[in-house]
Amino acid sequence: MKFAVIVFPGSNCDKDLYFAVKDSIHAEVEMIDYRETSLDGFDAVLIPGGFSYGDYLRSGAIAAHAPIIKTIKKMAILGKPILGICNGFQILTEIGLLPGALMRNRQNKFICETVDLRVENSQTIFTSEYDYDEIINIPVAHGEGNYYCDIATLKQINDNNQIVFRYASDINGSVDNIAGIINKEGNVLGMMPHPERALEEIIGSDDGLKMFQSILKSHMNRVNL
Amino acid sequence: MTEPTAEMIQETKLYRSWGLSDQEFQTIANDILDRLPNYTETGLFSVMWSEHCSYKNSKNVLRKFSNKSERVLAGPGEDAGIIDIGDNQAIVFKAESHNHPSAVEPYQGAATGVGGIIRDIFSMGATPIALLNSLKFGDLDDAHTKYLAEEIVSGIGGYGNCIGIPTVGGEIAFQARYKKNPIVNAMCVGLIDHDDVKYGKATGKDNLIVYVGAKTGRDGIHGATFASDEFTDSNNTQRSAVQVGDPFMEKLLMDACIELVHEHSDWIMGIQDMGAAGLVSSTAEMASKAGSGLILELDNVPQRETEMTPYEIMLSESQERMVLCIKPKYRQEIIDFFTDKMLDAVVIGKVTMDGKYKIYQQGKVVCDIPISGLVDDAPEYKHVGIKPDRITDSKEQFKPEIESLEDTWLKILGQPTISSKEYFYKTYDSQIKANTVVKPGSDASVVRVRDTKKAIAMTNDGNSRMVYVDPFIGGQMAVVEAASNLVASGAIPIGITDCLNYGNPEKPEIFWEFEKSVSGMAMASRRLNIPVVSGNVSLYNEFNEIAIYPSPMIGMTGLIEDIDNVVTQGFKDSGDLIYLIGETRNEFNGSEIQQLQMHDVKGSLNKINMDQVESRFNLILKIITNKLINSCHDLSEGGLSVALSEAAFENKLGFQCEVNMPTEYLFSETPARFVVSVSKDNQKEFEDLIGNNGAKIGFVTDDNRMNIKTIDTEATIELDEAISIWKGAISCLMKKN
Amino acid sequence: MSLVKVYVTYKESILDPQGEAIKKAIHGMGHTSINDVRMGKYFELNVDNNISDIDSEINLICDSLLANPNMETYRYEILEDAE
Amino acid sequence: MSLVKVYVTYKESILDPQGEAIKKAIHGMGHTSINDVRMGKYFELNVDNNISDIDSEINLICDSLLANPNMETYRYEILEDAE
Ligand SMILES: Nc1ncnc2c1ncn2[C@@H]1O[C@H](COP(=O)(O)OP(=O)(O)O)[C@@H](O)[C@H]1O
Ligand SMILES: [Mg+2]
Repeated sequence: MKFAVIVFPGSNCDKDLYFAVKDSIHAEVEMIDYRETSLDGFDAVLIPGGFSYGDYLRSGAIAAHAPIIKTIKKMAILGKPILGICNGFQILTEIGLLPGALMRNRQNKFICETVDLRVENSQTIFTSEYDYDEIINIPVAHGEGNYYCDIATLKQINDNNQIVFRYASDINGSVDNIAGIINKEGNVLGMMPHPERALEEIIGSDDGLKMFQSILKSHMNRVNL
Repeated sequence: MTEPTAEMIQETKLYRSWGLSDQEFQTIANDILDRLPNYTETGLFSVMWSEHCSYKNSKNVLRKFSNKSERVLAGPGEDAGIIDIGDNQAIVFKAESHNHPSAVEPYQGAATGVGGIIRDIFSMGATPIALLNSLKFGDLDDAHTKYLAEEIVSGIGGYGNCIGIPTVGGEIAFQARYKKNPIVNAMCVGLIDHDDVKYGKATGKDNLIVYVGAKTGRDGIHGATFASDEFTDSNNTQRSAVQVGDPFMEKLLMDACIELVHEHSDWIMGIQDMGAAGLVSSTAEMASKAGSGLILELDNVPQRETEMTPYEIMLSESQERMVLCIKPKYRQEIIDFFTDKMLDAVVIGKVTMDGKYKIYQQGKVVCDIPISGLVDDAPEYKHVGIKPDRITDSKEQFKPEIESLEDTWLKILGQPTISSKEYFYKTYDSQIKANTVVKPGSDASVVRVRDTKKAIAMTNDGNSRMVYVDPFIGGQMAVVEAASNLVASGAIPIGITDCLNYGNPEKPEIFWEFEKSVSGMAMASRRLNIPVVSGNVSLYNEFNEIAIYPSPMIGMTGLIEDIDNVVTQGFKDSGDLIYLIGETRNEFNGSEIQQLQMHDVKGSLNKINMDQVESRFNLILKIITNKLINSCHDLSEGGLSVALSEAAFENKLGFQCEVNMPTEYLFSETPARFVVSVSKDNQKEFEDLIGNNGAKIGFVTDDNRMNIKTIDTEATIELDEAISIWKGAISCLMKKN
Repeated sequence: MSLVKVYVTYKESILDPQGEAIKKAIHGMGHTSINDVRMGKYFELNVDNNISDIDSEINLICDSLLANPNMETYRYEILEDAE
Repeated sequence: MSLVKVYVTYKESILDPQGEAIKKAIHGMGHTSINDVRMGKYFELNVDNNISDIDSEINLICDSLLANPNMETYRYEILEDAE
């Protein structure tokens, strides 16, 4: 299985994500420049955290106009797994692959800590190795992670089981404590917490491992079909 | 505007307002140039001879520091010090102060301080792996102080988070003297392979000088002089020296410079950041180090504003800019390399061999002076110190009054200087890069070195109360305390960087504090074989003539050979035995409890037995490498009562202890003591090792209680209550109107 | 050359964390007659006069970049021939 | 109730990194007739009518909180009896 990690100017979790794939599931992974227009040969797309274009204007807003975006949208239509973490999640909402928006944290401050997340949907290609309702320990680090959507959208994503992770308690003001959502088709996941920072006990938690294992396993299952 | 002529400058003594004395001006005219300097030249001399750039008031004192050890690869004089950590790897680190800019524009002042120190690290070719910061504010009962604290902390986070370097530790203290003059010191640590080290040199005739990064504007002109000036209510007009940081630009610049050094080392001769005194300081120093000369063409310097004068271009402190010295044949490759990374790179000059600093604008020579005059001939002043009246030789100690141990204990835990700093450090990304093994909240922060068993421990420390009451011993204590933090985490201390924050050195009492405390730090660092490899001096920290406490900050790094040996301060298991290592004495001068009960600190400090300190550090490191303990915490502000509490808080485990000492000794601040916890299985081996260097004082419990018995009393407090006081104190003060 | 001023604010229904924080600070300073604070973004764009349909161009830029329609609204004014 | 609109911008000579980044993005999208972009802050304050000297109060708030006179300038307008 081959992963692409998209690198925008100002991305800063790109290497973490690269190492995560390499070290946790030993899959092939390549860093892809934001000016590229082809993702041929890749099976999955990872959009890393960071501050693309400094997060100037609004997080993810300027990255949404980079050349690679069109190609990412095509990959989404093809049903390839696309995972956006933190700034990656913000970009996915900015380009409309996921509903809603990420606003400044309610407390108006950046927040970095390791939090409890509840797995709300363990039937996705990203979470199949987790148990439903499992509590996992994953770091967050964001200033604009306050998920917002209007009531109609909220009902929709609830009805479609699109909420994949919730914070166990309110950390940033997100609607319904939402920490991560998936698209209706089930191949595009955006989340604020950083599973790539939770792969080894020595740095605090290895609860992120199952996410990468899920992606690999789902891929293998599809290939073997 | 037409610039004043050389004669007019001499006549009106215009140079005085730029910080040059009559004597200095005469030296320039008579001894160095043999003519009067023109406007631009006077400006260049005035910044290069400012305290900030030339250390003219402090050089003599700084010579006390030792910068040698078997590990030192580069010491002071470079952008940052370099220390060997084995396997052909080294760490590069330095600290820098940004006190004055932060007083004026706290967010940007602090942010650009962080930006500046990061450039010092990557300009050596190193990859930054961690940031720390030392902050000192006024008391949190004042709206302006809260505003400064809030903005300074968000500036530090804003820059560090955006650029993607974890902010892993630091210190924060509060004292009324910092009210209008906060202390903002930032430290950066980088990692490098020996072969990649680059020095800021402009060598080789006809090699080119390349400017990279942000455009030059009129921001921060005379920032270096400004940093060497004191604040009063009335000199608000000076305040044009505000710069806005652009962490996005810096991220591009950092990644590009590191890649250049790694992949195309042969293209470049030298690389240097533009910090204080911008273009002039960076280029003149590069030439001075190489013993060469320079020609600069100002028309080529990228400019953000129109009609900038040579004076403005040379002195601008616009941020996020670098200077390279390159081989001419790679000119196009280098320009293309940076263009691809969204950065402007422009050739602005070349290296000559005549030792001259020649600057042209629109074909005219605007400056022609010897580099050595500018860089090396800066005057050096030897001030004479006078002992301030408050300093006493009396050995009398403050005697705390403790009516209820419970009350005093809880009160101490709720003091801002003691209480958790989480409210602030939670806003820093401490985990990015996924290498942070010990995050903020323990004695030292620990970052692993990927693909090795090694880790680097680091800390910022400097208890200015102790330095205030007794500069020499207080200086020693700063080093001992920083080393204690590292040792407690299992690291061997290997190097020091410092920020020396004081008042106006032209006042004899201030100079005395400065000189004595540096002597103390130098003595301790020599004795413990921890060399001082870089640092920074910030003087004139005064507001309306009242100086801050003498506030040296020690930034110390340590090496952990085997990451499995990392120890943290929190108790791990109920039933583990608790030991206190080191003797507790009747020592309360300068302590937290003195401050709490007297609202002031005074008295003298007892001599520190450095032999004992050294052997104790060795002992702790030995019990850690022998894997005999489950936690280790050094005792600092607040003494044993606070250390035990903090050890309890981390994993919400209580304790039951009995000590053979009077109640007030729980708050004694005798340095170099440790609280460790040991599982029963290791008891025998552990006790054999420590002999009479420590004593068992109790055990860890899981009943939500902290209990202590002394020779005259016994107290129990609820763990939950203590935690909520300790954790909530700062946020409570910050939110109160 | 025209000067275009663009104002972007959160939609009415959305709680504005920055505005809230500022309101608290203002109250802390004793100015309690300030009831409500909203914070937004303000842009000044200098636009060449050779542009054919300035309104449609500005709307496009706002819709696709300066504002996020999920949470923000914008308005703008055009000052023609600003030096 | 009055509505006060406050506009805060960097002084001319101060670097505006956000404005620069936005300009580049706008050019990247093909709108090359936009020459220059500056970004500032915009505030809406709701003020009780019982206030005696609204101008001096607003100036005070701007000088000490909303803008830093070392690098920013501000202007404001007062819309009286806004709803
Ligand atoms: N400004 C800061 N930034 C990040 N971490 C901080 C800051 N101030 C304090 N900390 C963290 O809080 C903890 C306690 O700090 P401190 O009381 O100074 O420890 P010690 O007394 O052991 O030196 C440390 O882990 C330190 O790194
Ligand atoms: Mg400590």
